[in-house]
Amino acid sequence: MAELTYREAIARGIAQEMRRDENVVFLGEDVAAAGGVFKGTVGLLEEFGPKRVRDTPISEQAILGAAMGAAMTGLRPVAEIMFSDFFAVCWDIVVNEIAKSRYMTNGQVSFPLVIRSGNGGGLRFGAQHSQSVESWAMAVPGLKVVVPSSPVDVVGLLAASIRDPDPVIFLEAKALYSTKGEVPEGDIHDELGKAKVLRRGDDATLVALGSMVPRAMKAAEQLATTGIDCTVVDVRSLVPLDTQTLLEEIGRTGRLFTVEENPRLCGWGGELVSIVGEEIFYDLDGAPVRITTPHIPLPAADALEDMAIPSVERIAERVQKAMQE
Amino acid sequence: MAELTYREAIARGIAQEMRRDENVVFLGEDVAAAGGVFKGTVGLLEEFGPKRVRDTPISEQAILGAAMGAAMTGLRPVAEIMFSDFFAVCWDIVVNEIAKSRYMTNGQVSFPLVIRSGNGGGLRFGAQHSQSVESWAMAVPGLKVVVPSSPVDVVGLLAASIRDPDPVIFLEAKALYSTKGEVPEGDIHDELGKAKVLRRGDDATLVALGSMVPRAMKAAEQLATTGIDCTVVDVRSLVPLDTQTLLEEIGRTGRLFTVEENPRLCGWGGELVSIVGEEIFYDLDGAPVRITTPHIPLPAADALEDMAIPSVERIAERVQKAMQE
Amino acid sequence: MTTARPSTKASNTAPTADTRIAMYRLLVELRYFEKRAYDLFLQNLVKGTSHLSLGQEAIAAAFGVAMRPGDHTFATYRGHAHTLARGVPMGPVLAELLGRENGLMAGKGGSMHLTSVEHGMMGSYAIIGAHLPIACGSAWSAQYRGTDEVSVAFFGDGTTNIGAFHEALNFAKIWDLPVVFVCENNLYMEYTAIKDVTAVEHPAADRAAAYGLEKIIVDGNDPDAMHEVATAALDRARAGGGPSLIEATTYRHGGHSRADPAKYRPEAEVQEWLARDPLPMYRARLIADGVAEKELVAIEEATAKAVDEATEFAKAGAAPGEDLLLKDVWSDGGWTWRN
Amino acid sequence: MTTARPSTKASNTAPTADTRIAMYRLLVELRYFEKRAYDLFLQNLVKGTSHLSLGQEAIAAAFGVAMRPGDHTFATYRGHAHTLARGVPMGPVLAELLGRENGLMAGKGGSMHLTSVEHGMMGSYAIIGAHLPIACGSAWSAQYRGTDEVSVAFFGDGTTNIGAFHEALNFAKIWDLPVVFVCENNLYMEYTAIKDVTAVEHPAADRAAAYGLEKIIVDGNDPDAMHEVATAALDRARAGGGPSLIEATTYRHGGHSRADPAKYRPEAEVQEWLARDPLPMYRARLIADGVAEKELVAIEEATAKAVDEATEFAKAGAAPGEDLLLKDVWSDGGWTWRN
Ligand SMILES: Cc1ncc(C[n+]2csc(CCOP(=O)(O)OP(=O)(O)O)c2C)c(N)n1
Ligand SMILES: Cc1ncc(C[n+]2csc(CCOP(=O)(O)OP(=O)(O)O)c2C)c(N)n1
Ligand SMILES: [Mg+2]
Ligand SMILES: [Mg+2]
Repeated sequence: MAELTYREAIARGIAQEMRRDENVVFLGEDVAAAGGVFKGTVGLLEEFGPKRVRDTPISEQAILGAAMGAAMTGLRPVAEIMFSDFFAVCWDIVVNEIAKSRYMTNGQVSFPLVIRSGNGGGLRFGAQHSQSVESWAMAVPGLKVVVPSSPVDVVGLLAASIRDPDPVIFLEAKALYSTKGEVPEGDIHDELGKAKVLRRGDDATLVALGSMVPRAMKAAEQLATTGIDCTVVDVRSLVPLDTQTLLEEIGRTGRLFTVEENPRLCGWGGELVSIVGEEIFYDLDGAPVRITTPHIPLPAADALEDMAIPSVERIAERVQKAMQE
Repeated sequence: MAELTYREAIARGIAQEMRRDENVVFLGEDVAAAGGVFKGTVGLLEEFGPKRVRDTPISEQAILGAAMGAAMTGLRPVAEIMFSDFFAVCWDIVVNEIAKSRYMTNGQVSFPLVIRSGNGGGLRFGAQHSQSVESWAMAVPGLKVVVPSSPVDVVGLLAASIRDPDPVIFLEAKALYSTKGEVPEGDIHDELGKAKVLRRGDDATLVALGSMVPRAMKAAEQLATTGIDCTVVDVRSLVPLDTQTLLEEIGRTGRLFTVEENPRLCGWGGELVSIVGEEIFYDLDGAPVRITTPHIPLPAADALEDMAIPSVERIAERVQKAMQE
Repeated sequence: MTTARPSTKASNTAPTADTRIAMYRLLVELRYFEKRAYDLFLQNLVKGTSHLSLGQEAIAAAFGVAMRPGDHTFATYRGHAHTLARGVPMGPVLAELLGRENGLMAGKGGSMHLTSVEHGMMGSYAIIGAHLPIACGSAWSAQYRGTDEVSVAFFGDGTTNIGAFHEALNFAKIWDLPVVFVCENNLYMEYTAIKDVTAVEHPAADRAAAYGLEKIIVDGNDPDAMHEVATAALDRARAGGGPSLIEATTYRHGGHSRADPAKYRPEAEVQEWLARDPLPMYRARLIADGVAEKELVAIEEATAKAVDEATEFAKAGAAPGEDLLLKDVWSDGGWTWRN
Repeated sequence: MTTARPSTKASNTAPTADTRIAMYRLLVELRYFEKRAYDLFLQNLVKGTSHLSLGQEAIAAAFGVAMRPGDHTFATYRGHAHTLARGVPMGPVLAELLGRENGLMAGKGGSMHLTSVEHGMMGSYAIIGAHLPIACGSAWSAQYRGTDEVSVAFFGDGTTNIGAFHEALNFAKIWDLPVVFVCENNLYMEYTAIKDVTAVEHPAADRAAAYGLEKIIVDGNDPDAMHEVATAALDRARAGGGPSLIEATTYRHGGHSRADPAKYRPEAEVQEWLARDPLPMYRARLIADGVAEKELVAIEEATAKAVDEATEFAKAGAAPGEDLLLKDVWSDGGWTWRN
């Protein structure tokens, strides 16, 4: 059992799969010789060589087009889009081509590919390098969407994503790159579509994703000291969504709080509330509450960014307030 | 008072504003000489000349970049993206540039521009020419999002959008292009952020948008014959959202049904349910229900497309079923 | 009008007699098929939009004959011809246009997305430019897997002004990918003349140098010239020589899509091009070169019959049912996004 | 190493003595400012990322002097130099880097988005390629409004391979827009050499012909050569002659951004370019041409003092408060998306 950072877990996960399957190839900007701008892919070029680990020009449409064309003809590409904000320059390949082509062709083609990307804020990079785009991807039929919150989940979910026969958008929480966690030795592979219950309490259920998971956990600890005992669920996979676990855990406490890094409108939390409303309305003991970044572009200054993204304090306060109402 | 088609109303609205303000300019693919592929802009070139009404190459990033740069230096451009699916090839200019730049510059620049686009299905165009992208736009802070459902609203909301000092994504329901409605003579301008109550009933509130509005109305008529009396609200503007009207009308009946053309996940209806859940939870008399296209790419064949998009029958049945539970 | 012969050296790649007959057979098939598709549209049986290649068939026919099994075709919404040229049977293609269950994709794709992987027809793409980078991907895969498969992407003149074109061409060159980019320059985008919106005269060929590629312009209405250029580019790619960009000049006889009467084109221009219709021109050339007319008539008659049969097949298809609606979003055959 | 003189004819556009002093003053300001920014970064006072132009200043300085009030600058995340070159004071720029309330955008944009509309600095854009089409828009507006304002977009070599570059160049040419595209070819993208991922030797200049433009390569470390080329392009645009594309060869002294020690560059290459540092080179040239050294020393001293003052100004700034967080999403000053 070794302690790895979230960023190291990325190379660990990709390497594991490249060893297992020679059809796994990896491409992106500055990913090979430089090991990635977040140093998430250090060592891959050295181990697997320039045929399988490839640097590209700044041509995101070409990167994803290459991944798509390769996936439909036998390879299992992993492509990196450096910052998830850059999905906007290649969104067509993602949403109109990769996501739809299996359906449009009545199943003639498959797209076993993974698009990894650094997602979210916390590094004071400003509005064009800090967005949370998970709900962009979730809104598109034909994409699976995975967001790990710990190093071991990075490895296990990356392996599951690479082995999955369908396209997976794999969003890494940039704010977590330097966090650490235990990762067992040997082959690790997890399952897509399984949420994880990280803590059980009877009063309220906090549902969090990615960078918000550790914050929700800390908020739950604080709340416990005030007598509010929370369940915390890490969603991990937006598509497929583990509604079974989620509905059960929300129904059990009767209170739902989503903790979302995304700006509010059309975030995954809204979708979850609507599922809960439709299916277990009568199990709810109070209004479901969403804790999100306000619906604004993210500011760059540290002081402002910290105010924008849900903090441990804000989460705890909001829950407390709602539980007292 | 003349009867106009929804498509004719577009040219009427743009012409009205071009006459009023010489800073209004219009650009897009095949919009000038040809009058638009949906014939929505016939006559504009003839009236306003090639300096103000311009055909472009197939370069959507250039089209929207041109609109943005012109808007920040004194013009009020109206740009056409032929099909809203094509937003995917120029999404960066929309979400990273136009939407964020005012905020990032602390208000130094304004973007008084409108991006019009044919949105949604119903014409058997298949998955790449039929998407409903309103929730894509709604998810992005800094964009206003407007979807008219009748010719008079096309004119009035288009005028309001062109006069608005902020960027507006104006989505025209392709399925409605050939529908007709009365449009008064003279200057017409409406207001953004106002929903319209089209029908009042005490049993349930149907909230619909764009092409779903006439269907929700017909479903309400059918339901009335079975003794279920519905309110129908046309959202018209997703951002700004008229929560005041919506919460009032939903609270009054205690039952909410959203009618959405978009594939389910992260649609505007989810957002609405979450607002309703958070703010008027105790006014609800039953589970809020979303009626949407299933979460699939849209199929091309007429038989399949008709099954996918909420029909009058499906809306009526779903409401009836829920009201009986 | 450009009538330039290929700038690549005419080697021993001139088409053989068999090849020329095969091309003629394809020309006839593509022509008869699309005329029928147009008839069915007039009868209101074709659902949605459709984009015909009438007048442009020589390009698809030449490549169809020059490509090998295993090679990959990527086409646009104007893809009927390229689909048939890879050997996909007419019946399912027509049925797809009619939105029937026995369509090539069971009606789920429609005219703009014809795909038949078993024939190497890797899809028809309806967003301008997208399939150029995708073709790079299948070429990369062929290269990686050590095969000599070539990918060919067909697209229009208007496509040369979108970003994806630029990214794909550069990418293909730097990775030496076995891909052939074929610009079918029919002088128009939808309704706008390409010359009105393009900084250079030859929208593809004048950009070749920007990607370190040779400038190739060919008469796209001349099957023999097309075949020569196609073969050279395919051979080059197969031999590891990297990508090519070909600009084939041609003209569509009708409008952009079913809704378009094409009034924006000068009558003289239309007449000039109708006089250069590849079908009668090639027929006359073959006869002049000694092919027996009755051989050609036999092809024409057989094709006419096949088109009738395809029509019957298509018309007999049922409307697709609800099982198809929710099928094959995912590789497990289903669509569910939740448990 | 490219040391080509401008290929445009050297007319009577050689910079005057005053212009040369003005350029030197800017060179010194940009250099001293960014060295200070780097110090503050080492002191952990600069928040987020930042991208320095150390070594590349001659391009910004030459254009800064050659452009007129009313002209519009569009820069990248590597935009400090271009911002200062338009006359934006150092204090607010430095404060922005420090994330302070007295920053140029009150801390909301950060280093990558410097903007000062009153100085014609229309923004710094951090998504590769985006500002090229946007600059077309401001140029279109200038043309439409009948002014002689010119828009200038600066970008790197790596930017020439993204789609937006292609679309913008073609668009600018067909509308004859008064826009100048300036590629600062510093041989590298982030950590990857441009030559490894580009199909042509000169990533911008070798593409000019694809847009009907002249091929222009200039020594970007030579302020006089830069000024000549800049003036020619600006004049041409002002006179209705349409766009230009300039490739200015240069080198950054440090890494791509604050996180990058730039180990990927061969030591000999670095040394070669450090020997061509525009600052000492130009200083020596001015003195050789008869400028009194003490005039230059006076500039240097005044600038050093101004940088110190700017530093004090920036450090004295408060952290931005919550009022700023929710300000100016919309033109009404607010952020609300509902009533
Ligand atoms: C990104 C994008 N923009 C616009 C369109 C609409 N559109 C479809 S075909 C077409 C014209 C294409 O012209 P060209 O590339 O010359 O091909 P042709 O139709 O002449 O074969 C346009 C603008 C589209 N499908 N995708
Ligand atoms: C669309 C997009 N892709 C990738 C990046 C990440 N990125 C930022 S700077 C950079 C390198 C740019 O190189 P170049 O254009 O040469 O400019 P330079 O930094 O050398 O001035 C990259 C890849 C980005 N900002 N936007
Ligand atoms: Mg064309
Ligand atoms: Mg560079």
